[in-house]
Amino acid sequence: MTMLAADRRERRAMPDLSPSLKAKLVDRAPILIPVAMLVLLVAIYASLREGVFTLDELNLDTAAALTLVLAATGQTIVLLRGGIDLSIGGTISLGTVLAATQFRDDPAHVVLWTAIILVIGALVGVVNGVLITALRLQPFLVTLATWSILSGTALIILPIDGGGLPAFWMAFGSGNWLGLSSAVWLLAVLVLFWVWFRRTRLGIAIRATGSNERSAFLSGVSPLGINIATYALSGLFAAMAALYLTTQTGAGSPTIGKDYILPSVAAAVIGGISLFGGRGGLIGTIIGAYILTIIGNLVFVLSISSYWQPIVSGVILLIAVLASSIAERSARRSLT
Amino acid sequence: EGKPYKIYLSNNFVGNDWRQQMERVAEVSVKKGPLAGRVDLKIENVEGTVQAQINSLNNIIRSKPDAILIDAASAEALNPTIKKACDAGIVVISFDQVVSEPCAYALESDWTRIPAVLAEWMASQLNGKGKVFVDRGLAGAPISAQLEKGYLDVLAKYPGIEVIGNYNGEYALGPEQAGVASLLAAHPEVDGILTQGYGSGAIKALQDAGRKIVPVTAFSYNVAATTCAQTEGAACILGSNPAYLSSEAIKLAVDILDGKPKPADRHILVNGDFLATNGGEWTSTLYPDAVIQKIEIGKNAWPDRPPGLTLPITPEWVEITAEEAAGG
Amino acid sequence: MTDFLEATAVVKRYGGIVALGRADLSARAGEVHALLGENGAGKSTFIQILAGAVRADSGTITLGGQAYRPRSPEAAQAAGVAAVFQELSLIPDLTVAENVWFRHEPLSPLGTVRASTLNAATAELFARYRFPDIRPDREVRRLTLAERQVVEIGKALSRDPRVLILDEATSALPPAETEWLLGLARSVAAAGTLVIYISHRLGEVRAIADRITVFRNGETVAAYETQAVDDETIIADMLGRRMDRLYPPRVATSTGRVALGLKGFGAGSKLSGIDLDLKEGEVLGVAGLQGHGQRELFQALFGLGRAEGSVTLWGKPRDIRSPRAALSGRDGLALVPEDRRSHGLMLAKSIRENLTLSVVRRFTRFGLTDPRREQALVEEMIRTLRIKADSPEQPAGTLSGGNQQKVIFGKMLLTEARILLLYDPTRGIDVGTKGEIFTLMRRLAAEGYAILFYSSDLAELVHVADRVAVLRNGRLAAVLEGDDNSEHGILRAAMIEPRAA
Amino acid sequence: MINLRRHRAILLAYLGMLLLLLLTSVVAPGFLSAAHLRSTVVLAAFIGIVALGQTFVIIGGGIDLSVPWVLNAAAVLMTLAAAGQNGPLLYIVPLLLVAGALVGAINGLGVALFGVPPIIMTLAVNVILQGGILVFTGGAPTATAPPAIQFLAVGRIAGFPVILILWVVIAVVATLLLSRSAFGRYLYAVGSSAAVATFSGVPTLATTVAAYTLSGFAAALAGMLLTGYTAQAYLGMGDPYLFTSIAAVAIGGASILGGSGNYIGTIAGALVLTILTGLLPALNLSNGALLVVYGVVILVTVSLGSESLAAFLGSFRRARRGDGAAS
Ligand SMILES: Nc1ncnc2c1ncn2[C@@H]1O[C@H](COP(=O)(O)OP(=O)(O)OP(=O)(O)O)[C@@H](O)[C@H]1O
Ligand SMILES: Nc1ncnc2c1ncn2[C@@H]1O[C@H](COP(=O)(O)OP(=O)(O)OP(=O)(O)O)[C@@H](O)[C@H]1O
Ligand SMILES: O[C@@H]1[C@@H](O)[C@H](O)OC[C@H]1O
Ligand SMILES: [Mg+2]
Ligand SMILES: [Mg+2]
Repeated sequence: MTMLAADRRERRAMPDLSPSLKAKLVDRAPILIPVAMLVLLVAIYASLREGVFTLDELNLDTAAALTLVLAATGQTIVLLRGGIDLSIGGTISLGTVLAATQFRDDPAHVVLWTAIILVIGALVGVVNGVLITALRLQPFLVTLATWSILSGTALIILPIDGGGLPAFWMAFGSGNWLGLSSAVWLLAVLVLFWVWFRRTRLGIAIRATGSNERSAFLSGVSPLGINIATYALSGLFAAMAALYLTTQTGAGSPTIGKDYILPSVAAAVIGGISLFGGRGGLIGTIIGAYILTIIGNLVFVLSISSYWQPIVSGVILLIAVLASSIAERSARRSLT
Repeated sequence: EGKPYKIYLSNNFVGNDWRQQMERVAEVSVKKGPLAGRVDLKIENVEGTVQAQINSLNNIIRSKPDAILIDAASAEALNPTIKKACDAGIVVISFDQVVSEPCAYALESDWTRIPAVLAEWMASQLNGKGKVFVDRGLAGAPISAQLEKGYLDVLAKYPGIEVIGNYNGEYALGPEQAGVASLLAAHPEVDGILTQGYGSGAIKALQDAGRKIVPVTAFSYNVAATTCAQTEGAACILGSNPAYLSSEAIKLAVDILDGKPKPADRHILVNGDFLATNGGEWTSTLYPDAVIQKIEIGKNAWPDRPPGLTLPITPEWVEITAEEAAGG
Repeated sequence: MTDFLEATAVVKRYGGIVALGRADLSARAGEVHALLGENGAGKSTFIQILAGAVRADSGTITLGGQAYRPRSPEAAQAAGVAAVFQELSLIPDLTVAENVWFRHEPLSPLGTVRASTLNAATAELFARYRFPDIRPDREVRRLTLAERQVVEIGKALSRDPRVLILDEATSALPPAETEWLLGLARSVAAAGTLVIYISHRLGEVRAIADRITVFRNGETVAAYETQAVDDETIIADMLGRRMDRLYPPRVATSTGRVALGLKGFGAGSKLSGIDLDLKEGEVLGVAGLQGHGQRELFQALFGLGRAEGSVTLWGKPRDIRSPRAALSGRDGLALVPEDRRSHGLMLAKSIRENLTLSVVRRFTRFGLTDPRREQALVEEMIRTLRIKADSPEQPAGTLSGGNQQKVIFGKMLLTEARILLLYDPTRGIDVGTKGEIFTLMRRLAAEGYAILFYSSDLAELVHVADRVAVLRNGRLAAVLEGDDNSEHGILRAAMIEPRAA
Repeated sequence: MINLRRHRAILLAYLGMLLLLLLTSVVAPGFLSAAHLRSTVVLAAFIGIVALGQTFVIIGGGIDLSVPWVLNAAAVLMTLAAAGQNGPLLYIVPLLLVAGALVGAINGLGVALFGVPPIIMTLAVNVILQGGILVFTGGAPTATAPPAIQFLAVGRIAGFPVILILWVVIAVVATLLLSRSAFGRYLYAVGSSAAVATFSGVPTLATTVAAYTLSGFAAALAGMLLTGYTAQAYLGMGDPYLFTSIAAVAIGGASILGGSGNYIGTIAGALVLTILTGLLPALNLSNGALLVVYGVVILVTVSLGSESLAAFLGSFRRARRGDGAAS
């Protein structure tokens, strides 16, 4: 069956008739389109609010988006592989709970527990990867189960929101260097990581496996190895998301992780990643996360009466995605 | 006294009847009565996540309001953001689902007193002896834990009462009914059910399973009151968590902004009356001052009004009608 | 004395299906060793075992005197075995260069793969082996099947293998590229590599193979020195029976009535100004050098992509905007597509579901499908085309390559359309079945079908088509018939400008 | 033989379901009582009906995240419009079923015609519906379900739950559609490979739109029926059905990526999830422990259907047999 599941991405692709120069542009469409969407939204936003083009705005929005960005980074890697990871919900909850209950006011201790939390996140991913490969189960089901197990563990450790984080930890979260908040710096590091990672052998292999599993296998990619690596990275980034989240909330929250599952997928998909694997990248996902954040800001400054708020945010999202989908379609059609 | 105060209400969740009544009542209470024209109220709803409420609060803080009222997604996780608001000179009042940040007021029902009275009532119904189910509410929610603890602490004083089952009612009818139904299948005998929700779901589960109706504790929704009043043999007590907590929060904010003396304690408890099928006949020894009304059709139970209406409807300082509370 | 590669009594079963019953093969370093057998004989299974993609149930293999039992493709590559897989092993979303070096990319000091390095290395590799012109930075997704096959060859060569396996590597290649590959295989062998060569084109085998091993039903039935054996014997070994001839006699059956009429037909920038009539009872061949509009012609006729000009079917003007519109029953058109894995087959679905997908209406009564009618259609096709399968419920993806192609052919036949667009329909099909398909094509023509026929094998066009339309730069360069319809004639028309008319 | 192989995942899902039921009855004998089995079936039916649409959509290679609020909207609007009376149901129910179907059709068009990723399309529609209901009702608390709906949801005919009868009918129709209709064939084809389907003349657009339409229809139906269970509609009643409907389909053996699965499997999935949720309260565990158990049980149940577990056990058996023969 594994063999038959291969080719997914290729088989879904619509007949590609005649390549040409415009092809390059269309190939870049998955990233260009969210970029255009973001530009448009920011333009509207800026026309409604003062000071949108300031560092303050950047700092605030980045802090607001960063937990989602980190969660969605792991999800992006998994989606590129052609899988899905629901367990990040559990890992994030557990991560915040461990941080809030274990961190003490001693930096060395905090470093130790930060490492432990990151290792736990990665180990969760290893377990997911092994189960998915060894039992040949759908990622959806395996990670649904591990999500539940991890959430339960978080609730056992801390039944309701609570605990506390050391002052210096919180100070880092709201810190500012050279006018840029810690969130912006972290984001910069993340982008650097991605620029590096996507060109590593592992990065290429993950994308390749999502693009065509059978071909990747025939080319020497180990199914077990790639799944372990993919889900471990996802777990690792979920743990990072949890750690960053605690700098914003100052507490452990045993149920908070579920809030990031669907949005992490949504951010990636808005950013141009296909659920069938193989195409797209983190930059799109980051833009997707910003789009979701900016929509929230927009709805606020539009000063919409309360019940209309969800409608308006849904409609903005729909129009943006619809417009870009149509643009991409017609671009692809005009390719003759 | 010139310009109206700019006050934001940040609500983390709109998906139930209580929250909607809460918002409607807030809007009504700045349109008439003593606060008419004094408040420019803006309601911001977010879709249930801590992150969304943090982001929304940040937006609110940037627009420099006089006060922010918060029905919070988390008792802890909003604290750093709330601290920011306080530091910016904004009056912050958390209500209903309150926060622990000391700079913000916390206006809520008395979650110690309510479960204590309810459990005490149950014990008296059972004459100190029997088997009960206890609703645990929603996993991870602080109020759920408080209510459960409140129930258990009182029940522990009655050695004859045994908690034989727990379920998560999640403050929704479906889960309450399904949860009780499962427990009924597992346990041939049960003598009382302490819910955190509607109670009517528990009664319906008893009826569906063909069991006798046992005493039930619940909260004062219209559906709970009417079900108790209309069901043959039902015995109930309903605690109240008034939806007009929002109005009270607005009032408090205006008072503070007006420069009236601030409350001594950041914690402010609002007590609504209890409703019971045997109201008037039974009094609490733990809280002798607790008012316990008798459930009566037409007085505090209205079969022709929406089942999700929360009682009591109006605070004392402004008259809110049932129609206004029910909206529509 | 043992040979460089010795495989003895190799067995592979899939559940109840015996893919290899008892396969032996013995081959020397520095030779081109052909592996022959009819569709489903187990050739690809055997090479997948060599390539580490499948593990044998039993049997022994030695390579260079050492026991060889690769646990994974990676292990096989490490042992110096590289394969061009029949199904190809390319990643559609990576570039040509990324595919060629996949899993052994040259790394920068930061552990990254630099596009420029990769492209340069690919260009160098391609130049060394005189590859046809393919840009290293193109995404494989956008390549034609023939181009992909070429890239797959580059990918295998990039490993500098001790054993190079070519599993039907020429099946989609046009004549010029085929010549190139044959030369390449010879020169690689001359440099000491063992080349295992699988093909259903006996001519190629004869041209390059030093030795031949023949499989039948998963077992080795014969091994020869190439010069010591004639084609008839090989074919008899493969099929277990003798075959009188490959090509049926060509009896002109055209009625003159125009089945498919094209005026000023074109598609995008690749095809324009085609005036052509396909007659009832005729097999009209289509030829041209690679990339001169043949694919576009077939696809545009089938309603894929935008077309210009006028089209008549059986005398009536028709505007075909989608395959669905093309597949309009007896008066419509049906297509055997170029890319069977992406466009022809649902690999995870059964043979039955694949065969009948386009004709569900044929066995639907009162809104419900009738399994017995369906079964009858399916069994008829399996019989007619000799599809080798365990049962009609076997997933199409587990069929041998040739049998997959037969399913696609059968699927097209079931549509009952009387205008058939056959794009390389015999690709990967063994000689025995090929002969039957040609016979079938001529019979259908005699029954009044009209067939447009492209083949990457010129000989097929020459022997089966009544006329051959040659395309050059997206235009009709010539229509050849009679004595002009020869390989030489076609190539000349495809390459040389005609005298001004 | 062949069919057994093909449907092993489903058989094993049912096996898992039975094991779970047995386990449950060990924990609490009352679980096998007619009354509780009946109430389990009723609860499973709601999941089963929502998951009907989800099954079609997922087989076609999509996903429908709009079911919570299609369900909720139908429930709220039905109770409000009927105001506890049976009479108006005659036109309200068909109207709302059509409305649900229409929302589904919009999802389908967004996905198939405009190429919006299903996750985003249906997520946005869900949010819009949620807000729409709040605006439309002005947040008015909801009314009581009419008696006829309550009869459909929890009533009995000759001891059988009415909804079970309804569910069986739905299951038969769904199974016929999937296995014996042209639409079913087309759906599997679109989910397996949109390109192959197009090349084969499958009406891919209509097929996709039809699947989402059916999902909207099913969610609306489930919503109205669900009000009969709780006797009233309430906001948020659809939320639990998002993940459960998808999980039921997945546990039933369908690939989340499309092209495979069937409704018989989904039924097993719905039953597994319902029995499990029913079992948990009887275990008297803490909230955290419950979630851990839930996850472990899901994992074990789906592992039963796993090919490689079966292959592993098979090879183990074969090996033992081989040993025996040798000695
Ligand atoms: N197309 C594919 N994509 C990804 N992984 C694959 C693919 N085909 C096979 N695999 C994996 O590669 C490994 C080896 O596959 P292979 O078919 O050779 O197994 P095998 O030798 O028959 O042994 P086993 O039955 O234990 O898997 C298996 O773990 C399988 O999961
Ligand atoms: N995964 C599988 N499951 C079941 N049967 C298989 C599988 N893989 C191969 N087979 C069967 O094994 C047999 C040998 O197939 P193989 O692909 O080796 O043939 P081949 O000689 O390469 O044929 P062709 O010339 O058509 O490429 C076929 O009958 C095929 O259906
Ligand atoms: O306080 C609770 C409120 O927050 C919730 O939304 O509905 C039920 C109330 O008891
Ligand atoms: Mg082969
Ligand atoms: Mg195997």
